[in-house]
Amino acid sequence: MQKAAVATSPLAVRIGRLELAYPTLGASGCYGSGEEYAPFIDLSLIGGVVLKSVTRYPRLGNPTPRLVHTPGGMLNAIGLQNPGIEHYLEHDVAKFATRPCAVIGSVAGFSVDDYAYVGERLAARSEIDALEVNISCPNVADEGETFACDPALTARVTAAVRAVTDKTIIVKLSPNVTDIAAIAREAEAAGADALAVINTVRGMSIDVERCRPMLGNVTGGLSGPAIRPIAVLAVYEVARAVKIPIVGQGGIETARDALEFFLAGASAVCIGTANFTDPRAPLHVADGLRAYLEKHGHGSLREIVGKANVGFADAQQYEGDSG
Amino acid sequence: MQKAAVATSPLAVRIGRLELAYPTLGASGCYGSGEEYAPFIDLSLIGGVVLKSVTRYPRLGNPTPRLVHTPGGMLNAIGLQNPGIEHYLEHDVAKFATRPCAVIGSVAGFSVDDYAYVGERLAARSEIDALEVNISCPNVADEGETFACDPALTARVTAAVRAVTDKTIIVKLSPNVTDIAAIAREAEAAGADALAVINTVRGMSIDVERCRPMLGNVTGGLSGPAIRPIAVLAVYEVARAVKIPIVGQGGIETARDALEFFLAGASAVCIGTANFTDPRAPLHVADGLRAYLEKHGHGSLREIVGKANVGFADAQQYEGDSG
Amino acid sequence: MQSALAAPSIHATVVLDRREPGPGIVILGLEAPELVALVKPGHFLMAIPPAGVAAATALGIYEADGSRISVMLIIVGSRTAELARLQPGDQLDVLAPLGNGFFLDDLPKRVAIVAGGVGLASVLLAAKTCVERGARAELLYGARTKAALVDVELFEGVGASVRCATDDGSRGYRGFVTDLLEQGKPPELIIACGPTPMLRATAGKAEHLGVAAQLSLEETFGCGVGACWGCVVPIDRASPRAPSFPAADIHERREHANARVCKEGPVFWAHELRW
Amino acid sequence: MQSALAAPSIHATVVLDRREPGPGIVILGLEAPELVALVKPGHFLMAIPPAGVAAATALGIYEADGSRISVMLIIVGSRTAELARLQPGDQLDVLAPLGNGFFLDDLPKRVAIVAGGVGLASVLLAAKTCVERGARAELLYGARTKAALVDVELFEGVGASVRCATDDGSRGYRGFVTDLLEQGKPPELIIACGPTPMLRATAGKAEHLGVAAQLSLEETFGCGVGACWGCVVPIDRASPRAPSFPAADIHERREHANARVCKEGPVFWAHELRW
Ligand SMILES: Cc1cc2nc3c(=O)[nH]c(=O)nc-3n(C[C@H](O)[C@H](O)[C@H](O)COP(=O)(O)OP(=O)(O)OC[C@H]3O[C@@H](n4cnc5c(N)ncnc54)[C@H](O)[C@@H]3O)c2cc1C
Ligand SMILES: Cc1cc2nc3c(=O)[nH]c(=O)nc-3n(C[C@H](O)[C@H](O)[C@H](O)COP(=O)(O)OP(=O)(O)OC[C@H]3O[C@@H](n4cnc5c(N)ncnc54)[C@H](O)[C@@H]3O)c2cc1C
Ligand SMILES: Cc1cc2nc3c(=O)[nH]c(=O)nc-3n(C[C@H](O)[C@H](O)[C@H](O)COP(=O)(O)O)c2cc1C
Ligand SMILES: Cc1cc2nc3c(=O)[nH]c(=O)nc-3n(C[C@H](O)[C@H](O)[C@H](O)COP(=O)(O)O)c2cc1C
Ligand code: FES
Ligand code: FES
Repeated sequence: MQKAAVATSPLAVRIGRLELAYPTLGASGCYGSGEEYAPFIDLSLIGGVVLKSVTRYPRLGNPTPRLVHTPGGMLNAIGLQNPGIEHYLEHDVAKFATRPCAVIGSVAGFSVDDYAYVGERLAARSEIDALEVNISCPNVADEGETFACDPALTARVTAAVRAVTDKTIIVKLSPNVTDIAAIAREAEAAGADALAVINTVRGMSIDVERCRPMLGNVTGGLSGPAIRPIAVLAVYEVARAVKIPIVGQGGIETARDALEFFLAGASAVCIGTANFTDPRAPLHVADGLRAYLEKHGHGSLREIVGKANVGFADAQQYEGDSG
Repeated sequence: MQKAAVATSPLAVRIGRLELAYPTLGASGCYGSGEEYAPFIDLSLIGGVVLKSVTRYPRLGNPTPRLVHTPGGMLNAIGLQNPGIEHYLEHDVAKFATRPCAVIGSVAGFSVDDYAYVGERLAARSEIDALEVNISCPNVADEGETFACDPALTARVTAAVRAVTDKTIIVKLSPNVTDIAAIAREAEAAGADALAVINTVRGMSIDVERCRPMLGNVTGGLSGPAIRPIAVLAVYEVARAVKIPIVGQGGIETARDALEFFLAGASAVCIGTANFTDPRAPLHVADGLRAYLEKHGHGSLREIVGKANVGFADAQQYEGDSG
Repeated sequence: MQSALAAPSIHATVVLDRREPGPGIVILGLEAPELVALVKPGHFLMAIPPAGVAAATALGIYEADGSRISVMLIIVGSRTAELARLQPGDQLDVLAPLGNGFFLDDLPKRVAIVAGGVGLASVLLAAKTCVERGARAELLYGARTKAALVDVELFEGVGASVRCATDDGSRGYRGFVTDLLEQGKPPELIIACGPTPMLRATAGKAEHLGVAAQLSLEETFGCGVGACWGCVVPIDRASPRAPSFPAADIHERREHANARVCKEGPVFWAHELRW
Repeated sequence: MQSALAAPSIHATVVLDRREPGPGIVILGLEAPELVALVKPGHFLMAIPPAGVAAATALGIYEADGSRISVMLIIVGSRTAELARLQPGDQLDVLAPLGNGFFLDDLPKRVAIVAGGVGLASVLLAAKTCVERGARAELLYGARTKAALVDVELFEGVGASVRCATDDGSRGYRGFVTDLLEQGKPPELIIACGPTPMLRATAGKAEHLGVAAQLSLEETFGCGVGACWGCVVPIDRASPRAPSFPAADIHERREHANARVCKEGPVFWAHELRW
């Protein structure tokens, strides 16, 4: 955390009880634990890193290919490869203490109980400033129905994690639903402090020479600029449905892209795939945001949250709590 | 129609009772009535044109801007501008008789009754070879719930149109749902001869200088290469859920793109946005398909339908009916 | 040069020459023999992106002489930037000629031509035709600053006089170019092409002066050929250019119809617009 | 030149020279003074796309001498095509050096270097080092046809001998390049880089001959820096390069772990792979 900075910077924001000196976060699964990008950018110039999602048990992840590039974006099917929470707590988490930015843990699971168990153990660690709850996983108890696609399951997982920690919890929504606002309301009602909007969009690509899916997992999640209009709309709709802050994401490469999310109602943004194009992207975004605020005479980023969202009643309130 | 050609061409396909000399159609709303593109390509070299959707009453459509370009695609919010079915039948439909390719009418509406009324009047005309049913419209009787997002409404509209015509009806599905396969099954059960997969993906873009949505209608539909992975997956999933043929679409620009759809389970494809890049796109696709079939030693396109879709049991059957 | 005769098609052109008259402005000369004869002042083309990605770009036809036409690019985004990278010898396929040009059949004596930004590209041929047909054509040319005012000599070259306006006063009148319409003897006809605010102001001045004005509009285009209805502008239902639509549905009994800028336009009479 | 010392960073390079040794193959020389000293045989870089669109592209570091490095592009899609358009004077930012190079610390006498396609770019420096360290290095170079065999003289220039194989027999042995491993005196070490099928065949031959083989793998990369876990390959859990993962979950008690090609690799010993 960068408390000192927070007081002064026009780019400082607050997500629940989490203070960020910059509104720019490395997206989960795209940013490792932050250290992978340390050789290329000064991590004290981003708000924080959302760690790769961790599960109760170790996972080998999906067969390769796990990635395929598509027009304006990329499909991925990593399959949540991770060492499992025990090994993670024992060998990895201690290293995060040295990060010069916020460190947000990401919890994934295949049962409500998994989320509660992993969330509790992870949130208990001082190196972890907040939790993101990745609910885009199948619920094995329920014919593999994805948590994020079912309002009731979303509520149960959120409540379960809420019950085990007082740290800020950010519930990450999936765009692969008929009505994302309805899911958002459930998460808010169940105690989420903030919402991450959006996770990847389901898609697939086919190798026409080999006549088979490109990805080892057949289907994957689409990310990158291609999904930006889908993500901006999701933020716009969710911002009208809830009062809690939103961490916008989906195809952000430049400050202009990020501004679409803030104006739609996001209070912070994650940058994922753009790091694969240029690791300096988060810095360019922050610089561009600062320039935009000056040009348009805004004292702080918080002033423009939801500014292009006519039905967005809560911008004022945000300013209140995040002052 | 091009019966003669159909017998011989390896690219000939059949969609319900509709025979197409080429598997490439101009997409609804992107191709006018075909004549707009006649100066640039020989319409006898495409399978057909799906006309702009027509409604019961005339519509002025949405305010401008109606279009905005986004990475790898485009958002549109035309708002179904059309003269209404009466004027359409009186002044426009007769001209379609001269098209050297199939002419597929597109029906839209805001109530089940609208669809039945417009569908019956349009299907009654000899110039119209088949009907596409665009169910991505709000049902005013039902708090504007989109027909395509509700299985029951999808079934009712499909059944209503089925009841008024024996011509081939193609029900066009929306990707903006949690489970497109479930909607597809309803349409099939209600009597659809084929399914068009997919319509545009909901999205929005914000003008960061003017702090307001780019589109006059605020939200719009995303099309173009950006959505191709989403469309390919939708075709893949629908093909496993139904036995009726699929007209694939969403970001097709080249033969390779089109092949992803055929291999996923589509029997024909629509080309929309790609015409805005180069009106020769449908010809390039057909040429590329022919070359691919030769290179891989396939006698006809029908042989590769669903070939990359392990769960696709019906390719044989298609070959049966479309021989 | 009747638009009726100007059947559009796909023309394979080759870049002949390239120059940068101002910052972020590029002029490309294109070898297009068959096209030249078909071009009418105010026509535009759709440039097919060389790399085949993104949509075609609408560009006014700037010059048309011998076997060469030219286009002017103002770089504002990815597509204009890509086209601006073209070099002599490169190929560029275009759909052309498109749209209805200006209405120049019976011209009065004094014609004012108002242009701003890329609008300049669509009025050079109109200026030329006005002069050829015996009218006195004056270009009223506006920009933010001096550096953005380009090719004035080309207009003088075709016999038009030129007055400039800049926002910062770095050249000519300081203020809106449309103010120039009220300075000196009023014209008998106004022709204008440029950003929408400039065109709205022109329409206002024209009405105030009681002078007819032809405006070449800019809208975001999809197809550029009348197929997608993405580029409309509200016009008087009584206008010959209005689509033969019946009055709109019960919910919206308006007196206007939405005409396609790419097909019924891009040139409209100010008085028929209902914007 | 220990990889431990080779701290990667973003290097702003300038294109010095460009040549096309074969159809669809482009070699770009890059001015990168600080980088050269850090480069170890088998290192790669991630090239940041000049236009800023699409992902960075993984490229092997081909040459590294004085203040110049070079990369070899084989155009297979949009990103390689865009990079291939770069001309002398153009800027190119790269993340480098990345990955662990070949293991060349204690070399035997006879080293066979098997290369196919873009794999050639990753083995020239290795050949040079082998010769410098007193080993006899022989390049076994395979391609579909003669025209795709390029820069053989560069390998001869560093003192390596060369044997070629082509699918159509248009140059050298007609058949798989890996067959050459069994023709003549077997090597004591095999180094290989190329398409996965070639690497699998190399691993097979190596096992058959009882010779150790180092394979530089190709996978689709996301980040290229170890952050996304998109580029993995299954390897023996006991390998020093295996991520320190416990046995996988109850559902999949496997004896392998998935290591990142970009971070733990791209070079692996054939015997540690579980592919
Ligand atoms: C009839 C006609 C004739 C024309 N003639 C010419 C001509 O002769 N020469 C010429 O150069 N142009 C001309 N134009 C305009 C030209 O077609 C467009 O400028 C071009 O299509 C822009 O494409 P682009 O990809 O470069 O820019 P785009 O990326 O499409 O951007 C277009 C504009 O929108 C802005 N923008 C995009 N996204 C955002 C956002 N999120 N927030 C705020 N602003 C945003 C950009 O800054 C830019 O100004 C003409 C247009 C028409 C309709
Ligand atoms: C460690 C490492 C080192 C490398 N070194 C080099 C090097 O030195 N030089 C070099 O040129 N490359 C090298 N590569 C490979 C290079 O990174 C890739 O070729 C490049 O990223 C391809 O990007 P692209 O956009 O050009 O092609 P893409 O568009 O990403 O396509 C990649 C491949 O997939 C195929 N493909 C795409 N879509 C389909 C589809 N639907 N059906 C069938 N096939 C399809 C394409 O034909 C192409 O062969 C290296 C890779 C790695 C991992
Ligand atoms: C390779 C890759 C791996 C990802 N892994 C995760 C993950 O483990 N957990 C998660 O919540 N999101 C994951 N995501 C989604 C991203 O965090 C992000 O929400 C999404 O990619 C949209 O942002 P972007 O377009 O900027 O990448 C992953 C994305 C990518 C590209
Ligand atoms: C400008 C525009 C207008 C459209 N209008 C309609 C329409 O009236 N009815 C309809 O069913 N689909 C309409 N569509 C959707 C297309 O028919 C097509 O399904 C979609 O654009 C995906 O294909 P594409 O990516 O090839 O364009 C429209 C699409 C665009 C871009
Ligand atoms: S741009 Fe398609 S109708 Fe004008
Ligand atoms: S490419 Fe991201 S971890 Fe290797």
